[in-house]
Amino acid sequence: MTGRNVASTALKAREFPILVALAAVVVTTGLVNPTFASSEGISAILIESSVIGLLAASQSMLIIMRQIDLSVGSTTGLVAFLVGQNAAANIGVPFAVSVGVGLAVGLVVGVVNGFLIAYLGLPSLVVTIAMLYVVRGVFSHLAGGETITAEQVPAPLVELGSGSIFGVPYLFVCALIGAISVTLLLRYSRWGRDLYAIGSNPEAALRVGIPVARRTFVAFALSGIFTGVAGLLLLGRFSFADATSGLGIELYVIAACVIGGVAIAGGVGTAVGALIGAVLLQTITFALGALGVSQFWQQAVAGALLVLAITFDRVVAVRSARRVVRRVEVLA
Amino acid sequence: MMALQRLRLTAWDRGIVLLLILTLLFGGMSSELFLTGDNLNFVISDVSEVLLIAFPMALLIIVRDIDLSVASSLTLASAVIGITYEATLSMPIAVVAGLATGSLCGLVNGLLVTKLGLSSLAVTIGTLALYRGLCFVLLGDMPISSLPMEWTDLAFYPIGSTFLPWSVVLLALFGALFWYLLHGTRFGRWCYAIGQGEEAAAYSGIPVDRVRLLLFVMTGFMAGLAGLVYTLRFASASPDGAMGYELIVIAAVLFGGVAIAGGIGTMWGVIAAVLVWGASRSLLQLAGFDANALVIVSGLLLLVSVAIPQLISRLREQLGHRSPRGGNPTRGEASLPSGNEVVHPSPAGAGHDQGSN
Amino acid sequence: MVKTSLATKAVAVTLGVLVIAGLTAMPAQAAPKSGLKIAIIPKAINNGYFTAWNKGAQKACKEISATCKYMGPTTATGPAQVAFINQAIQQGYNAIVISAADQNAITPALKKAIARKICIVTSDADITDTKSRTVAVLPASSERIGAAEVDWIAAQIGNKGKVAVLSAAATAANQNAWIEAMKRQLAAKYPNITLAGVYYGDDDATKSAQQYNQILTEHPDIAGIISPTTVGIRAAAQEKKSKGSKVAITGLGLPSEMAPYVLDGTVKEFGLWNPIDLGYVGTMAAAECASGNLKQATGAKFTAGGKSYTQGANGVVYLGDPYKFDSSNIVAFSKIY
Amino acid sequence: MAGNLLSVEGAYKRFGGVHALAGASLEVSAGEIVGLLGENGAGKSTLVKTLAGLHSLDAGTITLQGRPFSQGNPRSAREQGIAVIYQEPSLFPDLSLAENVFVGRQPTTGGRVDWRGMVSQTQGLFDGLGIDLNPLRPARGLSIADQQMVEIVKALSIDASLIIMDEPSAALSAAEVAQLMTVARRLKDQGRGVVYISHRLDEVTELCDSVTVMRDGATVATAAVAQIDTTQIVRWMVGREITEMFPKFDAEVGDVVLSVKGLTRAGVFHDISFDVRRGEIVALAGLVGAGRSEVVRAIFGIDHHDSGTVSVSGSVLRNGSPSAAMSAGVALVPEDRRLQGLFMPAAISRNIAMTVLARLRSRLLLRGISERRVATDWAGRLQLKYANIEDPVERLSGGNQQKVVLAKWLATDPALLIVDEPTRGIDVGTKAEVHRLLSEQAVRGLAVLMVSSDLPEVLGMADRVLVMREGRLVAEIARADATQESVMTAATISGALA
Repeated sequence: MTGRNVASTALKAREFPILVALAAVVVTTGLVNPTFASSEGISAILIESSVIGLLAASQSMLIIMRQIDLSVGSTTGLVAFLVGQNAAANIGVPFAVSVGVGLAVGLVVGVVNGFLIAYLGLPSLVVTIAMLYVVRGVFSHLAGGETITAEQVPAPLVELGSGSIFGVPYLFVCALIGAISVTLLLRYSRWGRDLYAIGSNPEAALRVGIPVARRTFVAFALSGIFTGVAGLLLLGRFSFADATSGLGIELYVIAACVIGGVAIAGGVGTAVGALIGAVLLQTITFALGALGVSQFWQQAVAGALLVLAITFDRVVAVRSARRVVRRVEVLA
Repeated sequence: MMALQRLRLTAWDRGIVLLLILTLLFGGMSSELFLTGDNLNFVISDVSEVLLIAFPMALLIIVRDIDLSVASSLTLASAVIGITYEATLSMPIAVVAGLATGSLCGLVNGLLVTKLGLSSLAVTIGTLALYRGLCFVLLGDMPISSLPMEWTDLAFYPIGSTFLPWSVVLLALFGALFWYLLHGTRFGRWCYAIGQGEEAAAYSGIPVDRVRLLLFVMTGFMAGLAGLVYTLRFASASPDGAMGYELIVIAAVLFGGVAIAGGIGTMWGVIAAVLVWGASRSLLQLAGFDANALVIVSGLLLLVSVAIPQLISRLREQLGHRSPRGGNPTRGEASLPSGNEVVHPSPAGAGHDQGSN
Repeated sequence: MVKTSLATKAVAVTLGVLVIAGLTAMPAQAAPKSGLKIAIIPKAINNGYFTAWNKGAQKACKEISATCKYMGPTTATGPAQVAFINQAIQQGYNAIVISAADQNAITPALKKAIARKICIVTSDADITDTKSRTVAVLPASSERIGAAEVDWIAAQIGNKGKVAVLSAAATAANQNAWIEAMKRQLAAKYPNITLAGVYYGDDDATKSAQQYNQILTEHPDIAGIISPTTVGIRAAAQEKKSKGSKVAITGLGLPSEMAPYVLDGTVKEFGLWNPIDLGYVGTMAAAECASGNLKQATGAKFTAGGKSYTQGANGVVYLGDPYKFDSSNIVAFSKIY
Repeated sequence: MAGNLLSVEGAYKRFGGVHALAGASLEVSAGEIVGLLGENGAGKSTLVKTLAGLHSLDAGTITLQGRPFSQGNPRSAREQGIAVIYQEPSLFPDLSLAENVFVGRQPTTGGRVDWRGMVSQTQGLFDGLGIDLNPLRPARGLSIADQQMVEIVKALSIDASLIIMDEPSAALSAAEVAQLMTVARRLKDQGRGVVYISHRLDEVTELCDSVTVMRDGATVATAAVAQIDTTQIVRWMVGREITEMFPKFDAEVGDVVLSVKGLTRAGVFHDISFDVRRGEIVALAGLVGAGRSEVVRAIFGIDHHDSGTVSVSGSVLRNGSPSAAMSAGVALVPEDRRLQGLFMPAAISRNIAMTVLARLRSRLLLRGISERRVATDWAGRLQLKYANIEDPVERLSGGNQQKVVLAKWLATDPALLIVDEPTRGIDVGTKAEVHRLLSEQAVRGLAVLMVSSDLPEVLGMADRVLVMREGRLVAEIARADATQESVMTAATISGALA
């Protein structure tokens, strides 16, 4: 078995149809409205996908192990705000400190989530809905009516939010690096493989001696750090933060994962797939506009497409499972 | 306590009911404004929509499903009520159309979940966006507020000379109905059974998918009804109404002792939980806390509601009691007698009757 | 660095006078009672615009020795405001000053407040049912605001080309009224300017920025964007700055938030009324009403800060045309609000 | 003994009041296949679990390759060279076969999982055993036989010196069993020790070098296969005359209750026709995987059938509707008690009353008191041992749990009682009670259809034995003609006729 085969089998799995769908949307819309497929148009889509994409990439890690984190929206906003506030309050603070603040805030929320879920055995859906409220409330209290505006944002973040390299926005480069590193971590480390095993069959995972609680805890903590990075990206992206930053994005993050082929039942999917899902979600939104679909229809169509994507994924999964069974029967 | 015991509440539900009583007592003592008819009227009105949806949501979570699209269904029903009224000038027709819309939303969710075998979490995240989008399609940027006074007055004036809002009629009617459904009928036993073991339920001749489908339709219907109350209460139909209610409903149901893993929960707990939530919000507000504090308290209540039973069970394990279930033994609808043990170590089964009648 | 023009000084002085006048002016007729309890309810707390609005309200309260509480929801929706209207009712406030987040949804709650003899004044944003409040203190008529914004953009793009509107929520009543006025002004005065579309950023920075990009993707030849909301114009300005587009941006913004963009040339001119004044006058009107000195009546007058205000039809009081900011005056105003 | 690999001596293990192991011993040499035999509950699985590191002995010694075996830790057991292959493999359905083999200990180069190495190692192991599977395919959709093969490869990949196969052939077809045996012999040729647990005596005598027979927790005999025959083995296993164990009363056989005609479910079972009459106990015998459970599931309506009819008392049942079957008087005590039969966290009373709820309503209200009444009544009739009728059923012993399932179904007053593996995993005492109960029901006029892999049970209880093989009904044997041999021959050997 060659490495090339390994790679191609890995890609063949679930990300491929999403990429095809993405290409189809871009090409058809681009034919109708050429600016859509122009480099500016694509760059705009990539920028808009970055924060959700990075969050989806780290969320995929949790969904793969049958967990979920709905608190990411609140945490992302909180990080963005606190980093800005910190930089504004201590003018000339080194950029590394800003980054440190962001990652630390994300990590704290992740550790709290992880502890409650992994070591107290509480269901992640409930814990993270609760944390969604708690973090948002604390955030809102800290922020009050204060806004973080462009001049308060650390310069490197502003640069991050506006610059690009070879036409690819820095923001998306960050999301891509994040998604690729999660994908590689999950694919090439024993730690990552354990997450797939846990999500695929939690009881069997215990039986083969995988430390499920520890893996869960670390995954949430790691996801917290990624959320911190997403908060930095959010701040760089808009050069602005206030008490409503990041409000309600958690559902888009989950949607991106689902569209990107991360099975909500666990065990299947990649972070890169989740990022592609985020890009596809954003592309559809832009495409609907570029095709002249009324603003009022856009959300409805996006929702319908999301339902379709879930249905399609399931139908494909059932089909391929059936095909495998049939092949086995023929062999036997 | 004896009276409560006769109601056959489990430890958690008793705790919630006790918490409700304490909240009311504490509220009455700490602020003379709290227990006024006026304020109670407001508190009840304020929780009406959440409570109406919480009734069926409790059943849905007990069978291990979930519906995140309820707030969008509510708003869609509200939009349809507004539009139908504008078109027909007949409120009865509009109400029927609204309830039908809600039920249809539920039916679509239910069919996708039961017929295609999709995860209800994923499906209803999708329909959450879809139904909300349809609200904007229907109403665009024009909220409808030309509703007949004789209907909006229902939401405005209390019943006769009492302080109770008219929505109490719906709350009492459907509260009793869903209580009966869950605790007094075969259907309710089926719900618990499906949540405790779907396969065993199928092997017991329970039409599992039909029950689940019906629950989704009920949830949709109740979201539609909540949409009616919402429309009348705010005398308008707007596409961006009830944002975020889905998480409030789910949080309240879980706070009421329904286990997210299914099979456990009571209607008493859910009703008490929603009322505690509403009362404590009002209390905090009257005490001068700002909106941020309310948000934090909502989250903490939810966290505490899952953490405490878990900690109790850990403690019991350490004290050498055998926990009947890995999860949260004190919250067992099913493990009623073990619930008794938590509060009264005396032998259970003192002849009290199951099902709170 | 920018030379302060005479005009700027004049405005600054006027504003200063207004402020000082409040402290020193002798009330013309019956003074408002002291010791009133007034609830100040914004569309949402945690919003810079309403922080400024509240500043004016608190100033008024101090002058008349009233107790004012600033309270409101975290998200700008009518139903969320209702809980705070109820709180004001329960706690026996004498008056409520509210910026309506929804033109209909809060009406039933306000009626209950009126039944408890609580004076209602809408400030900044009104409700549809004008009988459910005494007066509305609004920045300017929708016609004037809409027309002014179109005039600003027309001047920047040379009276021709495509423009788009980046609004707040699709249901925001005042924004919708302004947009209608913009359409009328375009039709009447600027035949060579076409309206490419209306986009909704829901007063959410993230969404507004995305909508800005959507506008540029859909209409690469767009000449100008009007954003009649402080969140929208700021997001658009930031996007333009980071992407380097040539689109002209105007609309309604807070000088303090917009100053950097005006100074670096991203935005040439934009406007706003003074939210501090809105809060101040609204609270004064509420105090007058609660003291029994003010009823809804066309032509009736009341004074605030030494200045007299006259009710128009349905008890609407306009503070005057929106004020235009550009590089000549932005620095001075950015220090005020 | 030369090349002694494993030696278990004087093993004792008690769970509560039950002696699971009471003086068990086992010897395995390198390059030897030992058949471990015994009835259900004889202590085999406790012994296996001890060797897998899941239990520790109360007393006794285990020596592995001359060193004392350190007990009580699965990982350490594996590291010491013992691999266990269970009857029901537990693979990770979403992971590739290669990864399933190496899960938790993937080969790494510089901290990075070496996929290429892992795949090629797996391929090598597959090739070595003649397994034709792609190491990159996911485990989902694999047949049980292939899953067994993956488990065996997993054992090989840790280079286990002792491989224990716990009823590996139970769910396999004849061809698959042959393949399994080939693999087992190859392991033996590599110098490894193999413990082979099976109920199929023909397999054991064909494959194994020696047998060790356990009964009631103790080892009762060890012998080289060449020196004994199956009758002797059975005598050791049972330890007494089989008939004594099974209280079989004479019942009057009446009208046809269940009539199955041409029942077919594509790829699962084919053209099944038979009748069951009042007062009759009919056993459906065959190997696991022959399609017996599937047939009774289709009769009860859990699964749809593609063609054919099921009629009860003359009327045809609706396809795929358990509730229709129930109202026609069919009751099914399913195979998997924990998953299919019971709501484990629910009260005993809830479980028993679950099937009769429609009858319990008084004045519109379903009252807990009526549930408890009916449950207490049946618990009494079945001599259920419980502390409180509202205790969760998961607190009961396996035998008492099975009684709850029986109570739940007898409460429906059925005309036809179908029991699928009614005494699997039940202690001997309760087992006899269950058998007595089934006999009594037959006397009362019930028609009883019993699926069982327990041959003595089949022979002891059944008036008639129907034998299935590979989805077809291949033989019908009257009580008088039913012997271990006749049934097993029909169940295993194609072309055999009754």
